[in-house]
Amino acid sequence: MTRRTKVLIANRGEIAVRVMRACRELGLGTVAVYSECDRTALHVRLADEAHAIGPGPAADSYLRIDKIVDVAVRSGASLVHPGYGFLAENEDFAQACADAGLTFVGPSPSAIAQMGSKTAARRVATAAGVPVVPGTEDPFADDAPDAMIAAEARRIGYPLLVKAVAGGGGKGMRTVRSPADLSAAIQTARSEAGSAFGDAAVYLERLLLKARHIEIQLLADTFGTVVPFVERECSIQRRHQKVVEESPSLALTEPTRRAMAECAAAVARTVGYTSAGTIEFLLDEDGDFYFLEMNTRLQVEHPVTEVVTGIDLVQWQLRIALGERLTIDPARAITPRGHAIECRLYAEDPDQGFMPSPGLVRALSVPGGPGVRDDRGVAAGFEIPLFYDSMIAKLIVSGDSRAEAISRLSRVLDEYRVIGVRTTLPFFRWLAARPEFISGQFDTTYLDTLLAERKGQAFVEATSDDADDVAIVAALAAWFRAHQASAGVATPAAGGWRRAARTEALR
Amino acid sequence: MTRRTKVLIANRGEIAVRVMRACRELGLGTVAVYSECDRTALHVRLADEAHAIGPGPAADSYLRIDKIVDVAVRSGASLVHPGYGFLAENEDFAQACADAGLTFVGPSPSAIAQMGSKTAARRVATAAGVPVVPGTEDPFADDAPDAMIAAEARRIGYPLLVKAVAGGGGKGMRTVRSPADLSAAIQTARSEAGSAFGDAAVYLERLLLKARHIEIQLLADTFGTVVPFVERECSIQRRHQKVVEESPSLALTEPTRRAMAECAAAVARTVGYTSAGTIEFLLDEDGDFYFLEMNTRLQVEHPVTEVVTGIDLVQWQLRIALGERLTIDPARAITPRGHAIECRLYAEDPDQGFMPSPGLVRALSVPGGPGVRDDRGVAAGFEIPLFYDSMIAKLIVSGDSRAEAISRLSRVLDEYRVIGVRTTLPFFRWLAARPEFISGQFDTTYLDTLLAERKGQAFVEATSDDADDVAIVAALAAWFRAHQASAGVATPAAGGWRRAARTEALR
Amino acid sequence: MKFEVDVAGRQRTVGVDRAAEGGKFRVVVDGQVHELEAQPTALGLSVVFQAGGRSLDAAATERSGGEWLIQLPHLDVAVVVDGQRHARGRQNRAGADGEQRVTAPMPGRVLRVLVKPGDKVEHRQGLLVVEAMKMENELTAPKAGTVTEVAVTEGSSVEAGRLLVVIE
Amino acid sequence: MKFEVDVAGRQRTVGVDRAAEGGKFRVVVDGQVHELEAQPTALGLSVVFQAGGRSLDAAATERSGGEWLIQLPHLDVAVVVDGQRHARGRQNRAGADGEQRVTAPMPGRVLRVLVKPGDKVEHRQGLLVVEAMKMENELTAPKAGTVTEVAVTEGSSVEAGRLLVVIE
Repeated sequence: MTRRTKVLIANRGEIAVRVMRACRELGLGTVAVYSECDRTALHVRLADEAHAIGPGPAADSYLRIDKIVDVAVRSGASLVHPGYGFLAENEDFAQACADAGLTFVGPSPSAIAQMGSKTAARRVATAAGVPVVPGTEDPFADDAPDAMIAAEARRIGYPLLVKAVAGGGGKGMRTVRSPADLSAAIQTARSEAGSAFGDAAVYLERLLLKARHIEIQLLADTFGTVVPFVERECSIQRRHQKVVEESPSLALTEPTRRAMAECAAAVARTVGYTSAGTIEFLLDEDGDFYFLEMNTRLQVEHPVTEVVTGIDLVQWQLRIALGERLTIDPARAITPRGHAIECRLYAEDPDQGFMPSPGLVRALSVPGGPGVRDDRGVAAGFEIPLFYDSMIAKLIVSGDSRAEAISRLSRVLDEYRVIGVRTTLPFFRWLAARPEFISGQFDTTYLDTLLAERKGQAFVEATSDDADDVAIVAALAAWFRAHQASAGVATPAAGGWRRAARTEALR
Repeated sequence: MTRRTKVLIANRGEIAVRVMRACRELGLGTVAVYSECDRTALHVRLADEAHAIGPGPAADSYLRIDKIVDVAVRSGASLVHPGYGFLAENEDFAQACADAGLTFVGPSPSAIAQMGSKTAARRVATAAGVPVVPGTEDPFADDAPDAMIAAEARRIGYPLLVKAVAGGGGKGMRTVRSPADLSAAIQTARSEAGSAFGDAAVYLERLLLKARHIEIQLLADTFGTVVPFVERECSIQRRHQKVVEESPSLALTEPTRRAMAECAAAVARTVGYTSAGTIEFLLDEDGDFYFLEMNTRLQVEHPVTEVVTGIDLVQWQLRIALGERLTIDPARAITPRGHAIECRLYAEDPDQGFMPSPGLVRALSVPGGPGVRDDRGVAAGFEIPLFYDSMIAKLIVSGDSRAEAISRLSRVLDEYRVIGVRTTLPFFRWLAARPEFISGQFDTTYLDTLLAERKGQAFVEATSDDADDVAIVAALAAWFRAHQASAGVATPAAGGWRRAARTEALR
Repeated sequence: MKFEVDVAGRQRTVGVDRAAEGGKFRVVVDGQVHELEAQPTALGLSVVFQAGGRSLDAAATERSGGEWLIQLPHLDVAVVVDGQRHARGRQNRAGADGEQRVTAPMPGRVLRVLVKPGDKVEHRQGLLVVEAMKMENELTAPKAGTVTEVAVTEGSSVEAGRLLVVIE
Repeated sequence: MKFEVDVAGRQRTVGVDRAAEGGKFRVVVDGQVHELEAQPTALGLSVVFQAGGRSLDAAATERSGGEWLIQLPHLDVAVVVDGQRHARGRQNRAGADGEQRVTAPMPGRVLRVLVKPGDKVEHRQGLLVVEAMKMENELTAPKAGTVTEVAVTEGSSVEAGRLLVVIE
């Protein structure tokens, strides 16, 4: 019997679970790593083996290249999948894997480095003949004088964006509408970028008005084949962080789709890209598009592409890393079958400015039925740690048409229950019913503008009947509690007859 | 504001939940009915409103036409969906709905009556020019003498099947291999059919050897449009009860697929069929097929068709009942996209001859990720009642190819956990690894033959290491129990800090 | 049994009486009678109202000091039962009168303090910025008023429930 | 703490000692030492073995009288901890010696009794047919032997755990 090839997954949460599923389906062994607060996390429980790598703070665990490489070597893993976030776009990690004889499931360290710097990536795109958003060519030195930055800002024009060179996930990014706000924006962006990425460098980019964020997923093998996929529409953002993604986009004509896909492939080829990656574009009102940046990793929103194409991107990442040739029919990759929408479900209180609300997920009820994909990283009984992103799950729905997908989304959001913590579910229920969302009339500023207009108004205004219901439920729960009938935590302590006995006692 | 159209769902379990989901997606209100033991069932919790209709035994609740029609009228429902089983193929129920001014979501009472009698249905098929399996033209009278039955059996030839005229789900069906067993088989079939359907009439049908059970789903509207779908392969059966279904079938050539679909549509047209229905065929080794029977309702296995076509059959049932025209492209309905496999997960102990093992489902972990559809009727904390079919869930997986679907099935079965009761999961894990299943080399006798050969051997033979693991887990659980740390029922009684306090106390 | 339930600042008096049969209750909310059936589930409570059969799948998570998080299918609401309000009160009880104690909803680090005692603040005006989970979060005034106390300084780490600012 | 665990008729002695740190255990099975970390979950127990990091997501449901249903990812096994075997013993303990008590695994109605006292039966030979959940289920002999007692008659209703047949 040959020893089974093992993959170490250098991540946690839903993406670690997602990668393990692909490994399992390919017959590959799975090695998890976990921090102290993740001892009972789903990714640990689903792995064949799991190794502790340190305390909760990411800097002491999931960002520790040395420890992770050490576990990979000791466990006999031959591949390392970084997921997204943490070390996924860290070229030192990719290099350390290579140095230890491990195959990094992703692009080469040099491709990561080139595309990881937003300013360098813009140069690559220009070299590939792809238009870029007007902005600064090079990042500002840490001690660049305000006057120099202000001059550059004037050249680009307001409104503009301050962006971290090493940015991602909306961190280290600030919108500046007038010169007066520039200096403060630079300061907060630098501070946030420094603490989030260990790199405080920032640059400026013109803020395109009424633009949509459209991106092209692609796969590239080690033999030079690059396959771009049908686009994802990611314009529903809060503070530059994607909230809802869908595929295809309502805003793309077929010629634009093809042109954007070709541009994406050209950028990937220019940088000698391998594995899965995404080229992000801004599409303006005239239908012109501009290169924004490249994500040299699997993205959070990859499932919508999988759902509309039927192609498993993570399996392909692994197969490419194992040296296989990409044999996907390019026509199929670019042709959506139906429509898919993803919501990123967070443990945040939408009525408190989306403040994180970590805590114990006491119970979960995840919807099923047709057209639902559940990519979850949390099981009932898990305490969402304070140290990481508070995403609980990705919810992906699909339908024959966008209208069917949206009516399904509403149904599914109504069914979805996360008990014990506040989540963004009420927000999504509100959003799914917004006329602009339903008609597809939105751009990247849509959500922030709308939220600003709402001035913190609750997403669900409780009616008087609701308040009665709440009072009734609270009083009943208190009653059951007083009668020791475990209201709210009804999972009985033993088999059926014991429960039956208790039910009897209640009569 | 116009009053919302309401649908009463005259069923329970996963199919009641499935129908409610379709209602929700179409904006229709949902009315559940429930028996005493289903007070906390998922279908009650998901409904807009729910009404008790009597004690646990189906004859006192889910089979009570009077009570259900009464609830429908009182609640202001205008449609009644019967699901499958219970009253789904009862023409009196369909008629009672019509008499009360309710729209029955299904075919006309006369179509139900005609196709509900297996012998009458065979005559319809013959009239439509569709070949039928050789057998008795008419059912035997209850007092038909053994000698007369034996003579008819000789004419048809052994092996043969005794089948209940009102049969379904393998009940009231017996295989007879030699004349000596005929009388006993007739007796048990009559007794089972009498108690299950209230109709003890049986007839005989030749048992086709090495035949596959292939069926054609169809939809028909009230304007005469009939759309047949790509076939389902349902040959994996235990005691004539489907266990695994898939679509498409490996055994069908494209011309046979089209011919079978045309035959199915012809039968439906002959009987003036409306709504969703299924024509079941037997396909013999030579590629010839024979009409077996028609199910005048939604079937358990409808999701595999939905998954490979992207068409929501239950939404269409409702839309047809609301008077809409069927606008599905027939070419699309007959063209599968990828491959789907369904497993019917039961609370049965596969190592004890699939004996029902009802009880409290203490916890559930339902797999997610790509290509998984979860059609469940049970939530954690629910006690599976003794009164009904013990199905917990349907698990549907899909993949780009049959091979991908099977590797996904294995992954998903490994993830699926039902805690507190024994289920058929170990059996499915075993089946998914069988070479005949993987290669698609099976017929309707495959599973029963294999199970007979195994002589009750356990599906998972615990290794010595497994036994060590079991002993370790049992001892640890007993240790936690002794230390009051709720081993096995870890859902904490309150918020996170209380749990943290307890964890602290443990140190 | 009688309970006083504080829902978003409004007190309701709820009487709960179990009917003869198991699971059936008579619940009186401010004088209005509801006959219903309530059953515990793994999620919380499955409630069916006798009149009309309305079905409500709700969850109740006990915090401490009589505070519960009540989750209806479309709504999350924190309530206090029997008025034993815990020190760790709700931050945002907009519209309520009297002293408002703004507490940290989660552990984090105070990055910036934007007000000082004596400042007049608008409803929803920023009070301080707390970094938590790698994001900067601005805590805002739950009502218009005057800052009477600022209990933290920039750079300090705070636990969940820690008093930050008092507004009157 | 020491436990005697009966796994499919074979007794194992398991010592469980909590290590100094929370969640870490030293478990000794018939002399073999396992260092592991065990944490309760909503499902049961998440166990990680120190040597090799093997991860085991297991569930343990307590029945009564020391009987537990242990569920590993691929396997369901009933065990008895500390030998306090409950009257409602497992029906199928194939290969075990001595008297075998065949009990009803679930409530139902006895349709047919296929054996009488004194009959010699083969392993897995049919003993009686019980109708439950609308299906007829044949209960078979857990081992070869002689029927010493038939405790029910045709047509009688039986509760789960009711003694049906004894084989020696």
